[in-house]
This record gives sequence, structure tokens and C-alpha cells, in this order.
Amino acid sequence: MPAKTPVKSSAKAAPAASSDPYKKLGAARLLEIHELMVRSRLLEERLIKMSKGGDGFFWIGGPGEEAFNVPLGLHVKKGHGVNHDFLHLHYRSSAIVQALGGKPIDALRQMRSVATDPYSKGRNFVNHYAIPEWNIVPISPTIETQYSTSIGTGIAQARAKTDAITIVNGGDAGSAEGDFHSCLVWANRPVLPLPILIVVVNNGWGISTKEETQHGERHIADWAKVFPDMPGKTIDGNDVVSSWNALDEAFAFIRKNRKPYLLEARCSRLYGHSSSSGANRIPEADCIELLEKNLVSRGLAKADALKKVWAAEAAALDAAHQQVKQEPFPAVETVWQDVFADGLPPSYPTKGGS
Amino acid sequence: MPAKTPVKSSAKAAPAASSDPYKKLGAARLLEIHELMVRSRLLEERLIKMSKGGDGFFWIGGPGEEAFNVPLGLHVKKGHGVNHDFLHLHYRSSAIVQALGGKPIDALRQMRSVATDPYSKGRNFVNHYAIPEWNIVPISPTIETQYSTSIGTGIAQARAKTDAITIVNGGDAGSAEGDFHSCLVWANRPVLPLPILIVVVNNGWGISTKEETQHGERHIADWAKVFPDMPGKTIDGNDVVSSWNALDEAFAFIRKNRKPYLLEARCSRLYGHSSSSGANRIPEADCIELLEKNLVSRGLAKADALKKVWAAEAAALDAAHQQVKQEPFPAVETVWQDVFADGLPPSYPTKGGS
Amino acid sequence: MANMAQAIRMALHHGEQKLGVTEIFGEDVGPPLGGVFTATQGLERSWNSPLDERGIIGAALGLAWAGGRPVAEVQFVDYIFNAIDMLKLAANGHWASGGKYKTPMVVMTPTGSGIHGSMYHSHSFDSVATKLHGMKVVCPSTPADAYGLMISAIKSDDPVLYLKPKALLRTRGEELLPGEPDEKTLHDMIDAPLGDRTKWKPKWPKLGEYSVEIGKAKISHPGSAATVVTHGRMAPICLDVARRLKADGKGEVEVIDMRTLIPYDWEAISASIKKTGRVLFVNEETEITNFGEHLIRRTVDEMFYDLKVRPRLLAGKATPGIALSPNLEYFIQPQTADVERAIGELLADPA
Amino acid sequence: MANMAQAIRMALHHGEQKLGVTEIFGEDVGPPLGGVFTATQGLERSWNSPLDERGIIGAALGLAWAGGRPVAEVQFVDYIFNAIDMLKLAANGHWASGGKYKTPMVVMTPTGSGIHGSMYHSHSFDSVATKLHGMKVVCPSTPADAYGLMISAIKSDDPVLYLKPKALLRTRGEELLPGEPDEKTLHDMIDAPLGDRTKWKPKWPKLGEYSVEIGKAKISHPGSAATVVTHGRMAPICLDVARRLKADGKGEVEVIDMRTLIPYDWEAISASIKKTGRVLFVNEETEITNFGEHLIRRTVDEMFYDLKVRPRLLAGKATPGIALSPNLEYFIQPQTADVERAIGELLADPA
Ligand SMILES: Cc1ncc(C[n+]2csc(CCOP(=O)(O)OP(=O)(O)O)c2C)c(N)n1
Ligand SMILES: Cc1ncc(C[n+]2csc(CCOP(=O)(O)OP(=O)(O)O)c2C)c(N)n1
Ligand SMILES: [Mg+2]
Ligand SMILES: [Mg+2]
Repeated sequence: MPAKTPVKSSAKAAPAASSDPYKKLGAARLLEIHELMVRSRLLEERLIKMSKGGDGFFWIGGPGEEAFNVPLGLHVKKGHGVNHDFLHLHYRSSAIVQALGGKPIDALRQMRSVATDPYSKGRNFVNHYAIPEWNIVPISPTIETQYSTSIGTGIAQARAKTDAITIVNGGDAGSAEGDFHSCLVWANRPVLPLPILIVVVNNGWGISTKEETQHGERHIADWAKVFPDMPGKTIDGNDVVSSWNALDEAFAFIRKNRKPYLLEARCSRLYGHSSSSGANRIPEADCIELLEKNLVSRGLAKADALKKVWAAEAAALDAAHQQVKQEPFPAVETVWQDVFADGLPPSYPTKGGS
Repeated sequence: MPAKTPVKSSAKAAPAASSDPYKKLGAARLLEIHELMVRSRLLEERLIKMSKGGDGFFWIGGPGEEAFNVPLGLHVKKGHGVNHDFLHLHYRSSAIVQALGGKPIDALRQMRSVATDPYSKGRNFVNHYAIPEWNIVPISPTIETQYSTSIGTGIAQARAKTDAITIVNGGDAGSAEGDFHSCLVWANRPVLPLPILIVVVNNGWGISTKEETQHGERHIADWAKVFPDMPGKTIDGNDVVSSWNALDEAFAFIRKNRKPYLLEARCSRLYGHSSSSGANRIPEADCIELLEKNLVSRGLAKADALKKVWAAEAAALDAAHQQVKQEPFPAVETVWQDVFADGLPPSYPTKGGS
Repeated sequence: MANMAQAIRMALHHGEQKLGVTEIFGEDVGPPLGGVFTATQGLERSWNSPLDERGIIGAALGLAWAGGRPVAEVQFVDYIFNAIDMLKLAANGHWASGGKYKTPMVVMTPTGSGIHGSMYHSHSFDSVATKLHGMKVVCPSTPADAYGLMISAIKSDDPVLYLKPKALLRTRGEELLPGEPDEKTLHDMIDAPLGDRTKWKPKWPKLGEYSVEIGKAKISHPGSAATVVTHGRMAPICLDVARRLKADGKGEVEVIDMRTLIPYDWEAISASIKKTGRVLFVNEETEITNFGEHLIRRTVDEMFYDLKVRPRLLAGKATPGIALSPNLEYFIQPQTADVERAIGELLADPA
Repeated sequence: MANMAQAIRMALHHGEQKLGVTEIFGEDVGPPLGGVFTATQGLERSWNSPLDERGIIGAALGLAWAGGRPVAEVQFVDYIFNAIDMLKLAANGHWASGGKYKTPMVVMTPTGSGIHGSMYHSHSFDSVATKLHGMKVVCPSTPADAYGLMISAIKSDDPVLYLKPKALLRTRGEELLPGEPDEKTLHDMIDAPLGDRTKWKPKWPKLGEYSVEIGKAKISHPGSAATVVTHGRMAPICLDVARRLKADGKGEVEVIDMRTLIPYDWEAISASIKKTGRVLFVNEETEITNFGEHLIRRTVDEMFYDLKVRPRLLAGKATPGIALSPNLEYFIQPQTADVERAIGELLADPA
């Protein structure tokens, strides 16, 4: 069983030796990750621009979490139904969705709330995904409720003969909600332990509130100390390789043992909380910069080649944005779609009063 | 600081030697406790009888918890306001109230829901106390919400220059609710730790649900392991002396350090959950029997004298019951009292429709 | 005749045998108790959850998203108020996801007064329930309807809130379910014995197909003198009063048992009002922001000129809770005498 | 002129200086942010709580029981639905304890739509709020009322739910508070600077005594042709339409801004209806089980023969949420044009 004591991994891995974790992971994988990180970052920066430019309203998203979220996405057994992994995500999970193969243009559509928004038909905020093909259940703006719903897919998978698992993802401040407790309690029931990867991305903030003012526990992963059967670990989520290795271990543990695992990843919050707080760049560690440094210094990539990734992704995004600008807004009558699965009964009140 | 590892104290203390914990506590104190335990037990048995005899309806109460609850009550700094201890209790706390000086007749009044019921004017179930003179805040039938309200009196006392503390009391199954989490989180905030004695009485059951099917933690007190500054301990709540000593330690720790303490007491549930499950005697350890055995075997009391306590308490209860039977039920218009603190406005709708 | 708890139990048995229900859970729902009202006794797929309503609704929602048809219980509706946000998520998930995620789940919970339940075993919930837009809401008043609505609730691809009137769970109806054995036989077959139950297994009777469509009210007593629209605990009371009025030659009152609150059967209600021109809405929730007031508003909107007299509401009094002392409970909550008085006034009102 | 957020801030400052408020708390309520709408900026007693609405209401209730006068915030009313049981405890504690425990606490929370808030920053709450019997419920629509109602809420020995219309928090009113400095001066005195705030302290203006009694509505526009009863976000819209109708010579509409939902000012409402015989209730919550429907029911009960035309409701459409895309939001939620149409129809209805 993995260590119960949180392990603070260092972002500065020694680049020498064949045991170098970057080299072990290998250039091909790292470049794949890098490309997805860049795509996710540029997507978020575009969304911010749209919010500021009147091309949509509220923005909230996950720039700064790519080094953790992309590796997480790449560990997912992607597909539909209980034999594939379920994802209960939140509004900072864009890089997970991109790693799974999400199309940036669809996020732009949700940002502009056009009729083609495939996640909510122009109803919900940006980065609120719902993708049944990949078991991404509807993201809700309500903090921490995903920890309660994760119990359900966890039960379904605990019953099934499968190695598929449930992943739930949320923030540090949200762990004060009772839903976090519910998830811990239900995942550790002796009669039916649940195969859930309980992730907390700790960016040190809940909007304007500092982590250290509210948390009496040393690490959020220390909640695992209550349960002898649940490992808990804290890692540096700004480092791709620490993230990758921790996720390797956690996924493997859960797939095999059908028991929960609590993983806390410390990440940056690069543009503050949301557009409400300005969405300006904050001087915190940038995981993509860090990865690029590590790649170049090890000779795993050339700076030039990395720059080209940025350019290509930006160009693709430009094109997507141009297209979305042409797309119509949803028609007002569409609000009556999807109220019920079997359609709106003719006598349902629809006038908004007399 | 007290041990973080739960300590299972034994009910069978060796009676010899001057270090005998019973002798250390002394006959006077033990006999005081015994009398209060008997009073509480007889009260509950009378309430059960009333429920079965149509002299009231639903019964729920705390027979079996006297060895823990009476010592708890005797540790309370009793009075009104932030310089006295606050109590956030639940429906099994009768022995705490008796230890503080509650009158058995008042519980009979609430059972029969007569106009003289001082706790709720005939509105609430029996054993739902509300005694501002002693800082016993209104007991609600909603499981675990007292753990959320305890935060508030805890904050008031953390701000005040006082050694007074807040005590919250509830059951094992209820610890699955988010309110338990809220209490742990708020009590351990680094910027304002709260002087709360967080009690969980573990009787092994939530109605018909066995503890061991739902709890992945070894002891409920293990939740303290999350917080380096909060002690946690599990004790045998059927034993007066174990209870007394653990409470001594916990109260002293909180009064002095102004920090929370998590105390789990294992107790019997002597008449099952409530009248809904029959309220018949269950063959579990009886803490009064145990105390009497310990008293007599040590020569701290004579069996005869103990029997007289039962007889005297029973007689007092008979008289009280006779009196309550004479008392009138509340008049229907009284339901309009206390809706608002400043009285019902004349145009408030009171017809129950057209 | 089955009582309502037995009827629900048999419907859930059908659900786990034939309709794909694999999880039936909640506080004390599994063995040995089988629910505080025995509605889940003897089922194969029932189990005890932690004491955590938020987790219960969350688990149901996750199970629905995973392709299941879970039936979750909140032990009393009085204890659902810490999880309204979870119910909202269940209700709005299909719409929020642009139709991507269906939510086939049933949340059942005992509602209403009438069991000397005091402040926290007497709550009604219609007002909040009818505002969980996207949620279907049903509330049977007879065992047969309880059975039939549970079958439809399980089959529904929408989340269904299934309100069980506390006061009626042990009452029997007048209709038999197809193939239902007599009372004594049924009891011996499916009621758990007192004492040790570890080896007990129910014998389930073979019932014929039976279901009650969601969204359809029932005219439990036909009439043309006035319309009474009700549901749940108040439905048998209204029926009883209507029968006595008829027997006494005092008027033929049409009683509509709504059975479904959302989407409600406006066709049935409006057709009756059109016929009678007099209408009383009866339910036991408090009178401020009451679901019956919505129906009155709609009646006034759409049928103002069909009304012979003003439409009326009979509901609970707006106290902060329902008091234990019986005279207080009977004062706060509508009782038979109140229904008699209200219908009497409705009939007597000069047109 | 102060905007509504500034007015609330000044009232809370008065509360902590003079009325015994020692705890003002909630998510991001303390420094550096001072609330997501800046309503608690610069206060001495404001602090950041954990992200836990149940704990927030629980803490407020405990503080009230301990003799305090806490002011707690739920960041958006959209996020209050995990703590309805806690609000019920606050509301019913005085009654449940037979009058033994008073509960002087204020829970303030932004309500309603109008900020492109999508599904979870657009909620209204009147229906649940008005069923928390024992709780007083207020909802100002101008900065002066916001100030005056906060003063009264703090002084109240009952729990008060203080609903702040999201769309109005940054709007300014027409009335000045006694002693209020001009806009620019006020800004310089009490608005936190951008950037580093660690050394900033507000300078509070000296205001004269001002309060608004709980339970008293305001006639914001007198008239005798028809009555419009409203509150919150819809109040300035109704006022604006009434003014334009008057200016255009199309009728004098009396606009009643309720300000208090519980206990509501039935005297003011019924007096106006008696005068006009025509009434429209306007609010932005969904139309099924809407508080306005209660007022219509009561109007029908008590004033049926005073009505010249049928009473009307203008409310939100009963979708599972409020959609983000602006045309969808404007379709779901009542807007100025809807008010114009509804008042037009009310005036045009032949008596
Ligand atoms: C139940 C609920 N309460 C409050 C909010 C408002 N809110 C949105 S994000 C946020 C802070 C979340 O902090 P954290 O959990 O650390 O996640 P982060 O945003 O830092 O990723 C708050 C309070 C909400 N969305 N839901
Ligand atoms: C919020 C809530 N949910 C459910 C109930 C119904 N209920 C009453 S007591 C009880 C079991 C409580 O078990 P535990 O916490 O162990 O306390 P005990 O009764 O054993 O002392 C339940 C489920 C309730 N009162 N409140
Ligand atoms: Mg955070
Ligand atoms: Mg227990």
C-alpha cells in the first residue's frame, strides 16, 4: 500500500542519470502531454479574452492545472457505461476534457452560448461539460456536489465486474462542504468500498480566501488518515512527472483493489478565480514553462519545436473562434426542450404568469 | 497533549489498591452519580410506560447512557451566557439534563404534551429540551444539526475571556452527516480554534443499522487524526469512572487550551431505538448494574442503601406523574404564540385557507 | 387487501425482478427492518445506507447517470431539507446538459401529518417539490395507486419524487391489484415475522400487469355540484365527506385525486370546474405559497368566467411547525370537520 | 448617491458600532474582498468563513443563541439549498422552545436574475423563504430601503432573511440617506482601492438615524387606475413603467414595493386593491407555487367583490433553470416589455 504520509515531491527533479523521471516517461509521451497542455492553456486564454471582449459573459476555468489535469485525462479508461471510468468534474477541468479529446471549439460555443453549444444548448456557464460518450457527468456550478454524485457511479462500478473507476475532482476550499465528508464515508463503507479516485486540487485559494486561514489539517490528503484502507497523498501538481507517477500509482491501486484513494495536487491558479476577479495573469509558477524548461534542458525537445506547437494551436483556435462567431444564438422556444425526457405535456404552464 | 490513539478502557477495574479509580473518585461523588443515574433511568422507563399506555405518543430517550451522561452533566459549568458552558444535545441526553438539575416532572409534561410543558408548550417530542438558564439550546429532532450550531456558541466563547466551553452530543450513525464535518472543520480553523467538546456516543446502532456496516474508520474518534491540534479518544461510556476521568481530562484540556477535543463514548442502548421499535429491554450491559456491583464489591455502598435510592426516586416519580395527569392540555390558540418574538401581526393569515 | 406499504413493496419487487432496479437504499431500508414503514421489507436489492441524506440523493443521481434505475428513500420528508440542492441537480440535469443526460431515479419519502409526529414527522413538501422543475412528483392515496405509480416512476426516464402519505401507509384500499391474494394470505406471504428474520424469505404473489400513468388524476367520486381537488392524506377524507353528502342528499361533489402533482392533470381539473363552476382545493401544507394557490391562480386566469363562486383553498395553518398535542395538531392541520365545513360553504355560496 | 452595496455596508458599519453586531461572516466576506458584491468591505467585524453554507447558518444560529446579533452571508441564494433545514431551525426555534429562545440573526444573500448569471447565479427564493414560518423576510429595491431594512433586521429579535437583488446591488437610488455625502466623496471614503488593500481603512460618513420598519410596504408610485404589487429587481422596472404610463397619459398605476415579504403588508395591498379594483402581482420567481399566487388567493378570498377584473400574476417561466444566452434569460425572466404588456392588459380589461 502507498504511503499514508503525504509526500511533497519536488518540482526540481535532477535532470541527470537514467533514473531521471522525465526520461523514464519519455519524449513521445511528454510531447503529447505538452501539446494538450498548450491547447488547454490557449483555450482558457481565449475564453478569458471572449469574456472581456463581450463575446460571452462570465469566465471560469483551469489555466494553471494543466500539468496535473492532462496526465489525469490520459489515465482515463475512456468510454460510455460502467465498464469505463466516470468523471465528476468541476469548472477547472478543461484540460482533462481536452486530454480526453474534447474539441476547443465546443468550449468556445458554450462561452458564447450559441445554439451549437453541445454541452448545455446555451444554458450553462463555460467549462460546464456534459459528455455521456466519455462518462463525463454534468458539471454543476454548485461546489462539491460532485463528491456526492461520485458515490453513485462508484457503487455501480463496485457492483460490476470491471476495473473501471470513478474520478472526482474539486478544489481545496470546497473540501469544507459536507459532500466531501459524504464521499469519504460512503467510499469507505466496509460492506462496499468504492473504487473512487478522490482528487482535491489545492491551489491555495477559495476565491479570495487563503487556504491557511481555514484548514486545521496539515494537508487535505490527511483526511485519509481516518481510514486504514484508503491511501492519501499530496503531490506537486505543477510538475508533469510527479503528477503522472502519482496518478499511475493511484489509478493502479484503485483498479486493482476496488478501494478509494485520496490524492491532493498542489497547483497554481494562473488567472485568479474567475472573470469576476479580473481574470488577469497572476505571478505564480507556470507548469507549461516548467515543463518546457525540463524538456529543453534534458534535450527531450527543442525550444523551436515547442514554439511551433503554440503557433499551430493558436491558429486552430483562431479559426474555431471565427466559426463560432457565425453561429446563431438559440431560439427562445428551445428553453422548453429537455424539461422532461418524454417531452413537455401540453398543459404545462408556459406563460410565466397570467 | 492526550494520546491521539483511541484508548479502550476496561469496564472491569481491579478493585484493590489505593490507586483503585473508584476509590479515588470517592463514595460521596459516586453515590451522587448513582442517584442521578437511577433518577434518569426511572424517568426514561416511566416515559416508555406512558408511551405504551397512551399517556403520550412517541418515546425516544437515553436509557443506557447514564454512566457517561451524568458525569458529563456534573462537569458542566452551569449557567446562562457565554461565561458558562453551552450544551447542544440530542434526544438521548436526559441524564445530562438530570445531572444539571432538570426536574423529572417537566419531562413527563413534555411526554404528555400538556400546557405546562416548559420546553415546548406541548409542541415537541419528549426529551427535546430548551433551557436558556443553563445554556441548553433547543434540541431538534434533526440528526446532527447540533454539530453545526455548536460552531456558533464555540465562536462566541473563543472570542470571550472565559474558560467556558461548548459541548455537543450525538450518535454514531449521525456522524455520517456533513454537519459532523462542519464541526470538525470549523473547530480547527487556524485563525480561530473553538473550545468545543465534540462528543459522539457510539451505541453501535443507527435505528436498525449496525455500526460495523457503515464505518470504515476503526473508531469514530479517529477523525481527530486529521487535525494535529485536536485530541481524540474512545472510552467505555458504560463505566462511570472511565467516563469521569476522560471527561476530567477533556474538559480541562479545552478550558485551558481553547481548542476542540473529540471524545467517543461506547454506551448501551438499553431499550432499542424508540417506541417505534417497541422500546423493550435489550440484553446489553447495564451501566447502573455495573456501577452498583463496583460500589458494593468495594464496600463503597451497601446494596440495601442503593435499593432505597430506587424506591425513593420511584415514589417521587409516581407523585409527579399523578400531578401531570391533572394538568390541562394546551389551548389551540396557543399555537399562535411564539411565531415571532414581537407577536403575530394582525394581518398574518391564520385561517388555514379561504 | 394490501395496505399501502405492502403495495409499494410489491411494486419494488416487480421493479427489481423485471424493470432493472438494482439498488433500493436509504436509512434502515435494508434488512432487518425493511424501512421504518416496512415498505422495503423482503426485497433482494434493498440495503442500509449511511445516515446521510445528501449522500443518498447523490448516490441515486450517480447511479442513474451510470445507467441504473435506483430507488432511494429519505426516511421522512421532514429530513430532506439538507439536500434540496441535490434534488435540484437531479431535476435540472437533463435540461442543464441540453438533453444529454437522462436521470431515471426514484426518491421516495413519507410525507404529511396524521401520526402524532410532532414537528419533524409531520411535514408536507408539495411547495418545494412542485418547484423542482424537471422533477416529476407523485403522491398516491390508495394502495392500488401506490403500486401503479411506483411502476410508472421506475419506468420513467425522468427523476420522480414519490411522496408516501405517512398516515395512509398502513391503510387498505377498496380496489384489489390484479391477482392479489386475500389479506391474511398476503400477510403470511410477504410480511416479515417478529423476532429473528435472518432466515425468513418472502413469497411474492404473482400479480397481473398494473400501472398508473404519471400525469393522470382520478375522479374518485363523480358529481356536478362542486369540484374538490386534493391528494394524499386529504384524498380519502374528501372522498368520505363526498359520499356522506351524497348519501344525505346534500349534493354530488366531484372529488379529483390528483395523484400526480407535476405534471398535473389540468385537463381533468379544468373539465370538472367547467362542469361545476365551484371548486375547492384541499391539501395539508401551510397556506402561504401553497401549491393549491397555484391551481387557484390558474383557475382564475383561465376559467374566471366559468366560476359561479370564488375558488377556495383548505390547507394547513402557517405555524412554524406542527405541534404534538393532538388538539394542536388537529387545529393546525385540516381534518374531516374542516373539509365538511369548507365543502358546505362552497355549496352554499350563492352563485 | 450610495449604491445598494454601499448602503448595506454603511448599515452594517452602524450595526457593528452601535447595535451590537460582533460577527459578520461568510464566504469571502472579510478582507481583502469584502464580499463578492463589496457589501462588507472595510468593516471591522467581517471575516471569511470556510466554504460551507451549513456551517455558516449553524454558526449564526449558535451565535444568536449565545446572545449575539450575527450577520451571516450566503454568497448567492443559488447556493443556499443545502442548508434549508438549518434555516428552518432558525425560523422555528423560538416556537419549538415555547418562546424560550429568541434568534436575533440576519442571513443576507443575493437573489434573482439580471447579471447574466446562468443557472446558478439567477435564482429567486421567495417561495421557500415565505414558507420558513417564524423567519422574517425582506427584500429592498433601493439603497435607502436597503440601509433602513438592514438596521431593522439587525435590531429584530427574530431571524431575518435579507434578500439582496443581484441586479440592483450596483444601482443607485433617488433618495439620499440623512447626512450622506455626494457620490464621489462617498466613493473616496468607503470604497477599497484597487491593488494592495492591507493598509487601507475606510472613513465612514456620519449618517443620521434612518430605518425602515419590517412589515411595511412602500407606495413607490401612487395611482388609482390599477395596483401593481412587486419587490426586488422588478420594483424599479414597475416604477419606471408606471411613470411612463402616467407621462403618456395612459393611466395612473399604483406601484407597491412590498419590501417585506414576511410578514407582508396586507393593509397596504388590500387598501390599494379596494381603491383600484385591478391588481397585478409581479415577481421574478417561477410561476408554479409562487408567492404572488398566495397574494392572489388571498385577494380572491377577501376581496372578490372589490375586484373589477381578474387579478393577475407576472412571474418567471417554470424552466429547470435560467439560461445564460441573453435572449433565453430575457424570455424566461420577466423584463420591462412584459411588465408593460401585463399592465396594459390589466388596464384594458373591461370591468
Ligand atoms: C455550494 C456553493 N457555494 C458557494 C459557491 C461560490 N463559489 C464558487 S467557486 C468558490 C470557491 C471554490 O474554491 P475551491 O474549492 O478551492 O476551488 P477553486 O475555485 O480554488 O478551484 C465559491 C465559494 C458555489 N459555487 N457553490
Ligand atoms: C437528518 C435526519 N435524518 C434521519 C432522521 C431519522 N432518525 C432518527 S434517529 C436516527 C438514527 C440515529 O442514529 P445515531 O446517530 O447512532 O444515534 P442513536 O439514535 O443511536 O443515539 C435516524 C435515522 C433524523 N431524525 N434526522
Ligand atoms: Mg482552491
Ligand atoms: Mg447510535
